[in-house]
Amino acid sequence: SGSSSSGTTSAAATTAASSAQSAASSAATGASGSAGAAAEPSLTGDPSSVKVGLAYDIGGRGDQSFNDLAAASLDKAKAAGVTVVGELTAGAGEPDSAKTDRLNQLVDSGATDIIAVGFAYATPLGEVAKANPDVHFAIVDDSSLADVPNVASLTFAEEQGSYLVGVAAAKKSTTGKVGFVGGVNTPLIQKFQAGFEAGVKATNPSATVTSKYISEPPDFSGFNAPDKGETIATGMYNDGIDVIYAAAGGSGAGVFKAAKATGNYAIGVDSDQYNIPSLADVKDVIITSMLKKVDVATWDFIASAVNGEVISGQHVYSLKNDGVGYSTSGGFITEYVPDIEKAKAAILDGSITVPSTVG
Amino acid sequence: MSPDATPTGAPPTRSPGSPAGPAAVELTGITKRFPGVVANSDITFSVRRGTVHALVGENGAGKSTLMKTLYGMHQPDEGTITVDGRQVTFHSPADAIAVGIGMVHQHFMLADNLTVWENIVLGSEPVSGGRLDVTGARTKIDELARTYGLAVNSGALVEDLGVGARQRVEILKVLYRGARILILDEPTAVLVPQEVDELFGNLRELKAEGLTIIFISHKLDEVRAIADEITVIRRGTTVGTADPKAVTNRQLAEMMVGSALPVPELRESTVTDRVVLELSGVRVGGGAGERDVLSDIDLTIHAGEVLGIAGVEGNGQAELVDAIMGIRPIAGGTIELAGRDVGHLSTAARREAGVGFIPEDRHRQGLILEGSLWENRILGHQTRRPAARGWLIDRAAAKADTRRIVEAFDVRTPGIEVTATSLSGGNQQKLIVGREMSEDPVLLIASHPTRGVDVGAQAAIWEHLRNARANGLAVLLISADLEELIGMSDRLTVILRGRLTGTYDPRSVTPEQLGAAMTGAGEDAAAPAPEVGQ
Amino acid sequence: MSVDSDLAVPLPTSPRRARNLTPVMWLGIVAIGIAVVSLVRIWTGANNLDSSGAIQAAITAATPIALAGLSGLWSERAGVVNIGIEGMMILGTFGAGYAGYQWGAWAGVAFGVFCGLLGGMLHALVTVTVGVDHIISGVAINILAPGLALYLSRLLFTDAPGGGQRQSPPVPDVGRITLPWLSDWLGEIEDKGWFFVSDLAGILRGMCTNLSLLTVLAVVLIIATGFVLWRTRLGLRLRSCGEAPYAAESLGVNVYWYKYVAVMMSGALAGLAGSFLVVGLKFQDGQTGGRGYIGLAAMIFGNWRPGGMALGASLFGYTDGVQQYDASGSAMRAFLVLVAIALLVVAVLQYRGGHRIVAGVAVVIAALCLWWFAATDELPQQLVKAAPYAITLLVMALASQNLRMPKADGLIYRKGGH
Amino acid sequence: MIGTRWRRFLLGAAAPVGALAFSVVITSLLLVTTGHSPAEAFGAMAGAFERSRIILGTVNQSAIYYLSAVAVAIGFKMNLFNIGVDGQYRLAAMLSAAVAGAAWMSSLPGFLRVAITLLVAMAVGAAWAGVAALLKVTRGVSEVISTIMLNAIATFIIAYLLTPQRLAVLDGNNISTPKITEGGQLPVIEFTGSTTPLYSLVLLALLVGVLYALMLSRTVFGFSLKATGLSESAAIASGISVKRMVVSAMLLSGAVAGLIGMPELLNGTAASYSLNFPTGIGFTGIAIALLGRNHPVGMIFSALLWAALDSSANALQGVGVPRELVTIMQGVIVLSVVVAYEFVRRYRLTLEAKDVARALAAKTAPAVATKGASS
Ligand SMILES: Nc1ncnc2c1ncn2[C@@H]1O[C@H](COP(=O)(O)OP(=O)(O)OP(=O)(O)O)[C@@H](O)[C@H]1O
Ligand SMILES: Nc1ncnc2c1ncn2[C@@H]1O[C@H](COP(=O)(O)OP(=O)(O)OP(=O)(O)O)[C@@H](O)[C@H]1O
Ligand SMILES: [Mg+2]
Ligand SMILES: [Mg+2]
Repeated sequence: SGSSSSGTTSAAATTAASSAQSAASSAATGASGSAGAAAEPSLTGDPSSVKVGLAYDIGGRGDQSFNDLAAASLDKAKAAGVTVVGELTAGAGEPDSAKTDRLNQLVDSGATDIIAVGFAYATPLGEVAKANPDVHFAIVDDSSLADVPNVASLTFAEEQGSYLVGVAAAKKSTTGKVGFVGGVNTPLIQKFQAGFEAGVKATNPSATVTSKYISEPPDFSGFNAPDKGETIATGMYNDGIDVIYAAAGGSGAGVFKAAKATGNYAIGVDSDQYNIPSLADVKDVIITSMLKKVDVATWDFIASAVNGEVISGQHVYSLKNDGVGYSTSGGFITEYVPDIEKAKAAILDGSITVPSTVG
Repeated sequence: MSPDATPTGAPPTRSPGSPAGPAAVELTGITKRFPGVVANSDITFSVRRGTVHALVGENGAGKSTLMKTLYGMHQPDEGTITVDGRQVTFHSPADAIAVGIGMVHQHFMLADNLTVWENIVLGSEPVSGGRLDVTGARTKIDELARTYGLAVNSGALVEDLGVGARQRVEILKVLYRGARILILDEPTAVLVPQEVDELFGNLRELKAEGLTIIFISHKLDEVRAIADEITVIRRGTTVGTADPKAVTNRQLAEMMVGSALPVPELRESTVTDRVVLELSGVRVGGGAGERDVLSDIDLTIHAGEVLGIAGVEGNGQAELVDAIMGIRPIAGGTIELAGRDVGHLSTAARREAGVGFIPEDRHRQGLILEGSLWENRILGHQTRRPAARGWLIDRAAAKADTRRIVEAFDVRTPGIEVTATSLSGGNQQKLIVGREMSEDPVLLIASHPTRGVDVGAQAAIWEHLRNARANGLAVLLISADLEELIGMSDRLTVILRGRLTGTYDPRSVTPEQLGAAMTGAGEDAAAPAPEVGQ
Repeated sequence: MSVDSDLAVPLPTSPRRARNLTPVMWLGIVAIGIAVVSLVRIWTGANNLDSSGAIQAAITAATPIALAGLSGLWSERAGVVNIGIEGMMILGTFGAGYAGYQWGAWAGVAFGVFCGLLGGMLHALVTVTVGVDHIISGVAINILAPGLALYLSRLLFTDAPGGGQRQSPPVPDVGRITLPWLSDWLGEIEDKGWFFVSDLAGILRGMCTNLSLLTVLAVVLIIATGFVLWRTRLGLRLRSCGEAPYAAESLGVNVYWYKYVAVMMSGALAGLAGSFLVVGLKFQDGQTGGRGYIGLAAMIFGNWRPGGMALGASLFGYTDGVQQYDASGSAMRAFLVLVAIALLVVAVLQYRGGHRIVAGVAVVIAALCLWWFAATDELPQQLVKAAPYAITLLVMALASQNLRMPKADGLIYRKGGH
Repeated sequence: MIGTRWRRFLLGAAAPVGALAFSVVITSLLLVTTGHSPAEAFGAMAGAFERSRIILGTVNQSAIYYLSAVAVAIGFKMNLFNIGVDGQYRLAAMLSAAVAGAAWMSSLPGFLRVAITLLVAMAVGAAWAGVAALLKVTRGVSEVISTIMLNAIATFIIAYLLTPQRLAVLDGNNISTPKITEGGQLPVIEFTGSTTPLYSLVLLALLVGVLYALMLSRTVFGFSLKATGLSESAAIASGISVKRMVVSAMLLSGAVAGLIGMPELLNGTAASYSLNFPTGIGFTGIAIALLGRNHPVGMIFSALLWAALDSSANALQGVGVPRELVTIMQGVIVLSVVVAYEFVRRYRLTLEAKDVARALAAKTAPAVATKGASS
């Protein structure tokens, strides 16, 4: 887990330049203020006043994906003196009641602020939040509870970040054929696909994007089936595709392996995977990663709690507030950064609206 | 103990010119207990080398148990085993085999899906260079088969063999291991006279070779025919030895059970002219490409008549029964029950129409061994009163009727809640007979109704058949026991290769004639007698 | 299909039920198969039907299933049903991950095999020594194993560099064979796109390029199993325990011992199957993904015989491999044509065999496949993923069924119990 | 026989209790060797049940498990291994949820909507199981294979149908069938002091259990089912059509499987089939059926035990013990319970054999008169 936080710090560094400018959406200001401060904690209040509880999705701490990013900011908070009353992980295929109980248990153990990672918690958290109006909640990847007063919905514009790496892919590709490998075929991952395809097409209309998913829900093994990721990617590379965007959690490792074996490129996801130790031997095929800063979002929530102005309502982490982005580690895409930034600007000024569903 | 001691408690017996010297087998004070049962208590038993020694006793007397002890399949709780003068203890059959003991079991011990040679060499396989020496094994087997006249095709799958051949394979298994002492537990139970004679021929050969044979059978004529000496055990203890030359069946039976030997016989004919079962031109296919297993079968059974079917096992009896019961579809012809065509009804429908069925294998077809007695009472009657009312089971009625059967048929059991396994074969059989005779059927299919059942149970079952017949029951009787067949039938017909080859009058026909007809030898001899009973 | 040719060596079968096909006839059948595939490839332009890459993918997918099937075959031949293969595979994946990242690939394989063997031992202890229902024991092991693996994984891998709570650090790969210029030369021929020749080249290339040593080992093990079980003393005794344990006992065979040998062998093979998934990647929770069950299915499919089992595993592996590898989706669409042709062949055979209805059903399904092929130019991903399962089921349903499981399979044996 | 009955009961109880203790010992060893305090761990697990919501949650979950167990047990009773319950209930839940959420339903009266939902679920479950049954009786395909395959195929069919183009609607990052509108669900029983209500469909589970028990002990069908399971050859000889039994047993099993998803769908808060719908209950059902030895009452206890262990997983994590400890315990319990049952069974057989022998000895005592007659 330490790995991924280090990954994000460098990610924040690489994209700090653009993190200054942010629009006036009330939601965004609160977020972007702390987003800018994501690199090092800026706590004005008394950390010990806050008791945080964290409920992970199935992956749990150590999934080397978005659960880990949440864990990272939790560790940071701990280091800053915040009390962590509990970290609980979901079981596979469990009923909602188990999630409800998980959240309730965190409440019982005295948590003042509770973070639930993953949209799977939406329904349970809705109940628990109603039952405990004096406890503050945050839920990652869900917006259905935006109007519950004591809930902060932390969602991401994955399609925007994906659009940018799509631009990079289109530029990097010499064959004009790029690929997308999704972990599990869910709407959430389809957002990555939609943005990516749009980015590629916008950059090189003649380019083709081949998209494939490893598993179908409710079989979530697609997020940790590197062997299948490798087979699929190999098939794509041998088919003339030379850049693949792997939005597949742990299965990404297989994609990178295939890229290395066939001498092609790949794009990482969530954190800057170029800097993840377990991927050290394939880092030189990871030209960039789409950054989904779950750590920033969760940190914003914790920090706001400590600072006594706990956030609630909908918080969309987008390019605007630098909640999503792309990494440049390894310098594979340095020459394309101008184009990418142009696209980014266009998205920010609204001249491009990125689709979030696949047509 | 000293080699030439004579078994205690048994009077010295005249030995028909057989080699002296230490006894081949000497069992002394053997006691074997099973949970709740003392199968053998202080048995003393001695067999002289180069003789055929018969062991007789009713069901559950402890014969098999004693032999299993001698073969090392289980260890005695007390007592010693001496082989050729040396005292031995067996931990497994391997040990017994090592000192030259071989056993042919009461129930076949063969792997159907393996070849004959595989079955024979199993456990003492010849290997050359890591792999099985197939050719070596088969030549040795074929040689053995030739020397002792035990014809088998060593390459065939066992499941394709008839009972006779299987019996020969069992004996070859023993010979292959160079056994000098053979134990044969009820080897003739499933054989017809000709096969029995063949077997006895082989046994005499072996005896001439100097082998020692221990022979178990319920058929006292056979015992007296082959044995040099007889030991009788009752309820787990030796009650004495007898000289086959001198002793009579009656005396033996009395030693076995302390009562007279029952004889199968019908009193005056009760045959009516009311036809109950009529098969005409019935054909049963043998499945993909095989020849028919039954072809143009015509037979008629009248009320009050017992029709006996004689035949070497595997000539279509089983198929005939299956066809009548609706277990096998018929490929042609008609089956009429009391004038009604039932040829295409389900088994259930036929049973409801009044067909009772005593299957040949009580353990496979007759009972649910793990089921209680009263549940077994329901079996086959699950759609009829008293067992069922509509689609509901009437437990109370079923239990009541089970008690009735236990009473009427003298089933030895502590209650009707115990599982069927815990009954001995004979008692299991009585339960089945009782069940199949309830709800007074019009037709009873009885195949091997008294197989492996002791004299007491035998007598009871025969008596029940007679009474039912007197009340107008029509019976199709199939049995390997020709004495039973001749004694209990009003009319006999022989089945050979899936055809009915002739009808005989049981009052005139002899077992030899029948045997000849059954094996096809007598097709020209023993001209069919005129139809009787109509 | 084509990949089978090397696995489906005609193995000794009991005289009567022998599929009396000589090696030559096998080659003939395979050749015809390749020709048909080739035609379909040329017609539809779906090169991934038998491109070397697709064949590699197929082999990768088939290997763990074949090993799992072999695992089942060993224990069931000795009369012990092993539903617990999945669990034993999971133990294997954990073992391979644990030893693999520290001491190298082969150490991983060895320890993976060992962990699987422990699973087998447990199964043997419960089913053979205690005499509990085989299915219960297997199910219990399938519950126990993943829990234990994940529990230990959290404990041992979380702080290992590059490891996580649910995954081990990366494990190096075992060696992979590529026949140097042969591979390239075949590659050239393959690229020509000639009828039959290029297909053959592609298939051969797929088999001699980047082939994992564990796959080679698996093939060897399959053939060796055939030899050991049908040609040696051990094999005869072991099979006799599955056919008629009491007969074996009465001839002095120590049935318990041979059942133990078989079930432990079964566990070891399951462990190997698990290791195969780990080497070159890493241990991951939920990595086996039901392959143990598929292996079991392949074994039943193959009538408890190595050759048939390999055939089943290859059929599934081929479909699954192509399905994953085929980026454009054209191959899976072309697959509909292949299935249709296969079904029509089945229909003819079944009609000849007098099974009119079956033949009819086959024709109808074939027609549906062709219609689907014509109607769409891209199949929905979700349904494409179902192809391996659907096709296996289809074959089971339409191929003639004279399966023959060991007679005492799944029955509880007690010494002296008869 | 009263004595025997008592003995039966005592022996029957002895096994599970002993086994439970054994599994506690095993898991304690595991805990100690991995540096946790068993006392603390089991304390936490036990402590969880001071909260009423855990108890109610356990009851709800056990009802769901029980339905699954019954579905599996119906097959087991005649040696049919229906591994496919998992696929059957998921397909059934998905399609019935789609029907229940369909717009035209909201115009119907509540009880009718619920009835339709339940019927659709049972029909779909039965149909999916029927495929396996059909393949078995017509083509002799082992139901083990076919149901394994059908499970996978069900997953993909669901994935195919659960898309906005077809039966589903997007719900943020989730996707689900249209939510069941007011009146389409069943009321739940609220308890003060518990955030979790009691599912009214727990009653459905009980009803199914009672029907299962009656079916087995009181009906001809049940008798035939058991008979076929205990001895197929004997069943055939007694006029039971095995093929018909296979088909009807599979259909029945599938229909019950179809109900597994109903408590969650008709009592749950989600009121739809979404990506979060519980999975894997079919496999849990196999374990529970085996643990409860297919006995209507036995399975109640094993379902409760299983659900209780599940719901203590969170508390366990509370004290820093990985939740998998629960899974391990469950595995160990299944193993040790069946081992214990086996020993008890043997002991019981021995006692029974003794009874028989005693009774026979009593009856046949006089017959032993004549002794050692010889020629
Ligand atoms: N394995 C066993 N377990 C418990 N009791 C047994 C066992 N085998 C035999 N018995 C008991 O020992 C008695 C003797 O059985 P055994 O089989 O030796 O009789 P038998 O003389 O061979 O009968 P049969 O003539 O029918 O073969 C049986 O009646 C039974 O009560
Ligand atoms: N393996 C066994 N376990 C328990 N009891 C047994 C066993 N084998 C035999 N028995 C007991 O032995 C008695 C009868 O055994 P045995 O086989 O000798 O009777 P039988 O009359 O020969 O029956 P069959 O004719 O079917 O062999 C029964 O009480 C039975 O319970
Ligand atoms: Mg007997
Ligand atoms: Mg006997």
